[in-house]
Amino acid sequence: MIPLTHFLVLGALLFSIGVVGVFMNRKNLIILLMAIELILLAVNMNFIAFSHHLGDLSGQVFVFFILTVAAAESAIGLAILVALFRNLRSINVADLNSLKG
Amino acid sequence: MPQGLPVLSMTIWVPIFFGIAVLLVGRDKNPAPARWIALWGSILGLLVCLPLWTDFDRTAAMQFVEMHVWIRDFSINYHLGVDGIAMPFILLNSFMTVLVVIAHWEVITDKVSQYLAAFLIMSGLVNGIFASLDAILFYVFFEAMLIPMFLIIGVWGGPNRVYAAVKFFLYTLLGSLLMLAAFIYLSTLTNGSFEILDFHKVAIGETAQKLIFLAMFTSFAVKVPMWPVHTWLPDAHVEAPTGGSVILAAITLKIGGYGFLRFSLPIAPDAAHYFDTFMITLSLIAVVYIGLVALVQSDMKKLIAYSSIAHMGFVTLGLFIFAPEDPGIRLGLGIQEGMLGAILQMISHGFVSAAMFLCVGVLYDRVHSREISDYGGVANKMPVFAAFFVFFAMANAGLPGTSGFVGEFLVVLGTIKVSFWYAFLAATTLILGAAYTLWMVKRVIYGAVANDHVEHLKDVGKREIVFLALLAVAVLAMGLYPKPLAEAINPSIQELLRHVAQSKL
Amino acid sequence: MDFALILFYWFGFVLLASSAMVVTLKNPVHAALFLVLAFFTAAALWILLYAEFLAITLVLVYVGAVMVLFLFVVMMLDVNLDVLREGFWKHLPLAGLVGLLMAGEMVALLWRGARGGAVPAALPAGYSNTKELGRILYTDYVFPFEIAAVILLVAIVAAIALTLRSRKEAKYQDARTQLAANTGNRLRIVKSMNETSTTGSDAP
Amino acid sequence: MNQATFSLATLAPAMPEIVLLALVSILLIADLFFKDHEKHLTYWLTLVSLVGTAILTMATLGRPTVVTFQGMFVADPLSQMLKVATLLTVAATLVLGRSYLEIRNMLSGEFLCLALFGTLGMLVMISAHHFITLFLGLELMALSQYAMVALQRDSARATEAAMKYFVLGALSSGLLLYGMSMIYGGTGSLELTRVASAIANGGARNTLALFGLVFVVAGVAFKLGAAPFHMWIPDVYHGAATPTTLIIGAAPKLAAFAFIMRLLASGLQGLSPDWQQMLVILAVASLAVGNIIAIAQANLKRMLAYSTISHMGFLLVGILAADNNGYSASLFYVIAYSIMTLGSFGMILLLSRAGFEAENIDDFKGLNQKSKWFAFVMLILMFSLSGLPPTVGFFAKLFVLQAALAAGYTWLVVVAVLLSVIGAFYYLRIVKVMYMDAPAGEITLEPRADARWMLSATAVATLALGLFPERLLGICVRAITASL
Amino acid sequence: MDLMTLSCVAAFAPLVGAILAGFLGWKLGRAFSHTVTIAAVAISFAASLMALMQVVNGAHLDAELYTWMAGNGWKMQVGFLVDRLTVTMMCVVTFVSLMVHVYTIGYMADDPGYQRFFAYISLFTFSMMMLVMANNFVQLFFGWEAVGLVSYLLIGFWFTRPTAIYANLKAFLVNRVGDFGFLLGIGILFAQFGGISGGLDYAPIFAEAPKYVAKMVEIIPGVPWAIMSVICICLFIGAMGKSAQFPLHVWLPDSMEGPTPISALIHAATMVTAGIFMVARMSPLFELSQAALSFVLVIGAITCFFMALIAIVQYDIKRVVAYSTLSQLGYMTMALGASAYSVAIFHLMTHAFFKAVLFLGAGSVIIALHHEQDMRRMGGLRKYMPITYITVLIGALANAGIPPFAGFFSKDSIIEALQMSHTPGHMFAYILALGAIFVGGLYSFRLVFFAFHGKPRFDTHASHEGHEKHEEKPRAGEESHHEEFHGTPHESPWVVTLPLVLLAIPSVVIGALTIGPMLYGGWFDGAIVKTATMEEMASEFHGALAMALHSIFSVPLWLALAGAATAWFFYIKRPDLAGVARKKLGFFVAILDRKYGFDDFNDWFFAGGATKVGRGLWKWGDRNIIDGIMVNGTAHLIGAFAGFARRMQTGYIYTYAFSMILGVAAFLTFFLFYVRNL
Repeated sequence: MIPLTHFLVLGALLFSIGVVGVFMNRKNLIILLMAIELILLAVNMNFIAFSHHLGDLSGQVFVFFILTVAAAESAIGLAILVALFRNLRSINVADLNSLKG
Repeated sequence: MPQGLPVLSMTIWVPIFFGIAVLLVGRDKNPAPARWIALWGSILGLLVCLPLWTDFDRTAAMQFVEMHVWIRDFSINYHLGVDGIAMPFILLNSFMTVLVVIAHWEVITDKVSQYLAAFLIMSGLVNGIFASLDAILFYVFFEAMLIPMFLIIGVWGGPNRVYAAVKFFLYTLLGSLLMLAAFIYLSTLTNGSFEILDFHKVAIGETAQKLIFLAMFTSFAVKVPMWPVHTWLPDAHVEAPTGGSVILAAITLKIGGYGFLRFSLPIAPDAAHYFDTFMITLSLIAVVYIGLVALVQSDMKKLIAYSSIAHMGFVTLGLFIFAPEDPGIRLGLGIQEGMLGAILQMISHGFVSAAMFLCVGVLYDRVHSREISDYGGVANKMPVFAAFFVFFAMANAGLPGTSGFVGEFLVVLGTIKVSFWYAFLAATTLILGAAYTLWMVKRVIYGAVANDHVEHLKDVGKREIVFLALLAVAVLAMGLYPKPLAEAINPSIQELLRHVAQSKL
Repeated sequence: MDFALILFYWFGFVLLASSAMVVTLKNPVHAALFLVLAFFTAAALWILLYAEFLAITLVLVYVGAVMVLFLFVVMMLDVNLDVLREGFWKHLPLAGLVGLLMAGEMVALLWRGARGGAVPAALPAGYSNTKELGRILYTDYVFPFEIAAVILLVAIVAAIALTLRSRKEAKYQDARTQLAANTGNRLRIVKSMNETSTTGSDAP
Repeated sequence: MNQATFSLATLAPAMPEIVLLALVSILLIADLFFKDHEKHLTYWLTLVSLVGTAILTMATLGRPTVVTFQGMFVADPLSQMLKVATLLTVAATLVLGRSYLEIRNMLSGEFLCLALFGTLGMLVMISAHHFITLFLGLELMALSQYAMVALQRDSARATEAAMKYFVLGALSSGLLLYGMSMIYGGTGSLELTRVASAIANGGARNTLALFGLVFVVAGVAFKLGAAPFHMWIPDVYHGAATPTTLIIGAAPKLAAFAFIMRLLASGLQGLSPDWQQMLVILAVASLAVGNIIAIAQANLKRMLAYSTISHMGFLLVGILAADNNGYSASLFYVIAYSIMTLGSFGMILLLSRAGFEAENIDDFKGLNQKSKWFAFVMLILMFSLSGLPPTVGFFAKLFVLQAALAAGYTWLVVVAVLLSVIGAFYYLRIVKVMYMDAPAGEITLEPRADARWMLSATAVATLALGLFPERLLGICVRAITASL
Repeated sequence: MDLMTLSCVAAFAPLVGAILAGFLGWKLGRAFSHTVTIAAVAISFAASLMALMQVVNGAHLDAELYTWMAGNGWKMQVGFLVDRLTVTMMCVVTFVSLMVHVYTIGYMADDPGYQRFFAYISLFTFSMMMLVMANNFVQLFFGWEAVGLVSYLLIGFWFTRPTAIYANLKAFLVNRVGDFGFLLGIGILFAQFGGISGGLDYAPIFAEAPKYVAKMVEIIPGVPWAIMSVICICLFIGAMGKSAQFPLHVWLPDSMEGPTPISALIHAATMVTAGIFMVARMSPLFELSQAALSFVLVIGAITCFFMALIAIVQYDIKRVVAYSTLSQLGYMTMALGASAYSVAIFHLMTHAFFKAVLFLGAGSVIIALHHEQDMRRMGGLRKYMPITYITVLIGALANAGIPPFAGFFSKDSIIEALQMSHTPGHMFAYILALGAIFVGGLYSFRLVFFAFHGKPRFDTHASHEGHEKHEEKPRAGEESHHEEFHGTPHESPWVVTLPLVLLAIPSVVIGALTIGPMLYGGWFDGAIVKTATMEEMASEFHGALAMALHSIFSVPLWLALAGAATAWFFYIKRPDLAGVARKKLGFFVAILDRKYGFDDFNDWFFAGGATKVGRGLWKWGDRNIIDGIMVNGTAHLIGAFAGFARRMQTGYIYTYAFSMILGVAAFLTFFLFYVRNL
């Protein structure tokens, strides 16, 4: 029987990796998007773990919706990425600095 | 007290109404209608004030009270009323507005309607300041007044006007916001009420009082202005158009003194006593230090501005001298001569400084320079003007028989009761005041004709004689027979003194 | 140390390792593939939690759809990969430090905070996670369900609006516009630039 | 497991959402069949659907609180008034932005549909009663907004802004979700009332709940744009086309306020001692960052963005009082703020023309010469933003500060006040350039009457509410007291 | 007419005249102006005389005209106190004023400022009346400052002359220094008695004062002073300003820039004696403080002697008279210090007449020589203008204190008073007084001989130099003068000589006539306190004639004669020696020429110092520290910080994300570990 804490810690680590991915990656927007997927995955991990240990399905329902939203999100995200690439001819994060100050 | 007519509301809203009217009818092409409407508006504004004088019964009570709920959920009321302290200022303000309108006539040619509207609206707002009995209402007027003044300085001002305007605005805002914080804090003590009179009653702890006092001090000291937060004034005065300077000197500075009387002293008496030495020191610095600074100014307006600061130093001095602690009552008693003197000084300074600024304006309109060195021997070409100028200069130097003397005299009388040396330093104004004022007179009015600007000067016209004469009469009348005014003010002062003598701890 | 625990540790390790690869790898294609691996292991872990339906959905929706989308985009945009690496290690220390801090704190908290969670009640016989989910999804959660639908709709609209472009160079023939044409369209007086100083950029 | 019944009774409370959704769908179809020269019909239809929904919602005003959809959805006075405000704000936004969009032919069906979808998302947020609905509403709003920003496809600036907005937004919803998951784990429920009761009767495992709280607050702070989660705001406001900026800047703040109310005030009220302290820090940081950095801006949109940050700081000052007093004050504040935002961005739209964005402060030079009235409008708005009487901005600040002080945050009030003095400076700058400088280039005003009227209306409202704030304030107080 | 009405008439008639002349004069012309003002002053004089009669018959007035201001517990009023002291002053003032009015018609004959001038001098008469008739300190102060104002205006009457406008500013400021002390004195009085006496009226305060003799105050902590001394010294500082006592005397010589009638009226006869009058009026207070009295005494002595010395080396005829005035004022002050108040007033009166004569005489000479004031360009005038000569001679004799002229009696009484006084330091004063007598004789006769005897030193050429000398006053009138210059001066018109004669007569007789009643006949009973000094002098006094005869055996007379002789020797017998003496005594003379360097010191220390300090405070205090550092400094600081802070907004997504995560991390650390320490 796997204690709840294990899953939570796993989730936490996954989350941290995702977060680090977001702000450590300074070049590739696509990988940025992937890092966000990781974060969501960590969240889902938590929800499922809790819902299992609470014996309450609502957590899993939430995960279901998160997955849906995440899909939509990545669709839009990629669409924006494409639009951006058409303008900048680059997906280099470091090139996105025309707006600053 | 007359029933029926909401006199105070009229004093506030009549000018504002006319201001808006002027704004609406005003055309830059043909400013004449705007001018006449403004003139009649201001005169009407003065007329509706008159009941305040005639029907005012000489007691300490708040009179002409109007009370309407404004914001129920925060128990903020539209609560108006005047006592002997506030009433003279409303008259003064309405009077000055008329003068300013007359004075602008041929002078301002750019955006006339906006100019006049700004003044009329400001006049209404200022009346509101003096008439408010609700702290938030007071604050609303107090702040709103900044907007027209900011524009007046910034739009119709001199070359460095923007700096001056912004400086004026931020200086004042900084102070007043702290005061707002103090109001809100007080309202938490009076469980929600913003009534000034409730503020007077509520008991406040020592630290709280000190903090409240300081918060309000920042606000009113800036307005007065007291050293060392006075530096906005010379800039503002120098840059502002004549009318702006007049209102600044004659009215807005008084708001500071009035604030001390209406808020600082009665709300935080213990703190007031605690800080009295501090206040007196600042006031005396203002008198001596600023007097010396005024001596060396080469710009007439700056000189008068500094002299205003020095004169207002007398006001704060008069307000904050307390007799040494008296075993009978918890705190030392304030000095009635001092307070009376302070108030009279404020009113008189209203007339005198306004007159001085108008005189400078008269010269400026002709030569377009405020530099003393650009003049000399004006008396040769403008004898009538010279007479007025010398007269007002003498009033500024506090010559007996002019209004300038009354306040200073009483303040000195009051101060000397407490300490000889305070009085000694204060009395130096006799010398300094005379020195800087008359030295300017010497350099501007007397002497041989200095240059051909002066050579071609035209003496004052009818319009100018009108407003200068009006002021001269006021100055003389107040100097020769101040009693009626004193009688109107005294009961309120007695009340205030009695109140301030009681600890609120 | 039962079998489930061992599995957990193994999958957990793989999950973390692969996700670490995702954020550190150079080539987005490889990253995407590692992400797929991460999802698979996650799905496996979810099955350990008796969430079969979600596990399957994860695999189907994510690996099947989303990741393919990713790869598709990666392929579509001909990105030159060599510039995408510079100064990666330069930033690692600080970033890594903060990351570790985060992770450390979170773990520490969870370790102490979430001890001895309620032991899940044993599931009744014939319990179907999918059935249960389906039931409440269409009853209790119908409102969110609708909203989710709208969100997907938005995604579609947005994606199309953003990416679909009617190519200017392609010449369609539009009868209506041809008929609507008038002299104004046929003859256009052009101001020569030298006598006008238009503020540029307002040309279509 | 109760069986869901779909009687009209259960649906009625959600009528605005349902109607709006229906209208959007219709619009979506209809737009396809409009000819190019009929495209303005889409615009009018959009307005109709917004205003119609608003009217419909007004009809429900004053109804008692109803929770429906098995606790997913709540219709209470607060939600009703916020919905009306939101719908009208969006409508106003479109009126103001119309010709700007037309000139840049952005007034496409997609844009309007997305705007409506976003609005729907706000409505959902406003009456969410469950973490899931909160989240979904949020995402619905956010996604449409990402798309709308990017919709100006050929503008590098816009797409860059969209990308930033998207990535950071996604990150923030990641944080939010993580927090929710922890709270779920701590309280064992996702429905706000149950969460609240769980915390209230100590059934919660507080460590987890608190742990979650941090992340939730972070997520919320991002949506508001409170420092240090504010950094998306300037870039997105600056990069997006001005009407889009307005759509992002005005109405969503109302929704975000509702979001906070639902999440912190009703859901996690039990943890208020903790989130109060967090909000204090957020508030001070926002006030400082917003007011100070705004001074250094030459671009009006950026400046307003920073001023937004500072205003969110004030909003938080009210909320962190954590009592009805503070909530109603903040509600007043956020409504006042949305009006002022409409006005100030509206002015930018008013002065913009084909190929010219009047987004630099210098573009306002000498406006007074060109148009006394609109210079005055801007003057009123600026002084209102800087919180000077007799404008609504003053009372908004007053009430908020009063609430905070009553809750014992004296020092915070003093800090806020001092920082707003700094703030006053950059608003003054606008007034200065309008009144005291000579015109730099030629100034053209938006020709459309309806936009002009709308703009004037915002100024008039700012002034009127400043003179007579009682009514609105009363509504706010009642809404809050009835709903919490 | 009852006394009140009379007083009102006497006081306000000149005011009316002034107003009419001032506001209508420029329209209705010269004749109107001088008629109306002279009429007014004449009325005033008549009223004064009638008042005198009534007072002699024992009438007495101390009444309020109206209440000027009231607080609770006190009120200040405008009112009249008419007793014998007052009426004496009223008569003197109005009489001299009347004379000067008449004289002016001739003197200012062709001055464009004619009307203005008459307005001013009537206004002055009014102010002076208010001063002397005051029954309370406020009104006293009012009159005090009002005369100062008019003197300011009149000294600067020819306001195109730099010297004139310098002099009037100086006069006003120096007077202000005096008023400064005066005001403080009044303040302390109010602080002490205001509560009890309910205001600042003389009577109650004089009644209260004796109770406070013993009261001490510590103005400087640790140094107890008798309150009365403090009050009296403060008040006397005021007197020092007005009556040009050392060291506040510096303004009087310069005030000669004003037209001569002014010098006669204001700076000799009336205004400068206001201080003397005031102290006499306050005698009940001064009697209570030995310290104050001896202070007064010493100041008076110094002024008397040292100012007399300066008179010797002056060439400007008016300045000679001016310094003699200073010296005479010194006598009066000494008399006050010797608590022989009535003697002081007596000398005040006699001096008013003979000094007026001297000034007007000098004036007449000046007109005759077309505004030539330098005695070196005069001489031998006596055959050209005999009347002037006679009158001036009388004035000189009186001034030198030769019996039986008026000056003799008053001056001799003063010497006597000094001898008998009990005020500490009276012997010091006595010695200086004797010295002054000699010097007095010297300069008086130097003037006479220099101007009227010897061979004429004026001619066309000289007068042209004279013209150049006054280059800086291009006034139409005088120009015309210089055109029509014929080389030989002639006697002045009757409007000039008449007043001379009318004033000369009292200069001769008034002393002998009035000394008896005035000093020893109890004339001033009730107005001025009786003092021991007076008692003793009374015992010595056996009538005017006896006094005159007795003087032959007393030192002062011989000293005076010696002075006269010296003058005769130097300026008639051996005129050449004068120059030699000047050279021999070069250093001494230099000091006198520089007037002991007071002007230089004042200009350098006070004027220069004040402006320097002011400029320093302005530049450093206001401009640099307050504005530069505090105000703009803060603004710039914030601006700079903003400029720096905006760079945090790098534009890079990862920075933004990083800040968000940092925020979360910070919250985690702070709240969960630190605050809640989970």
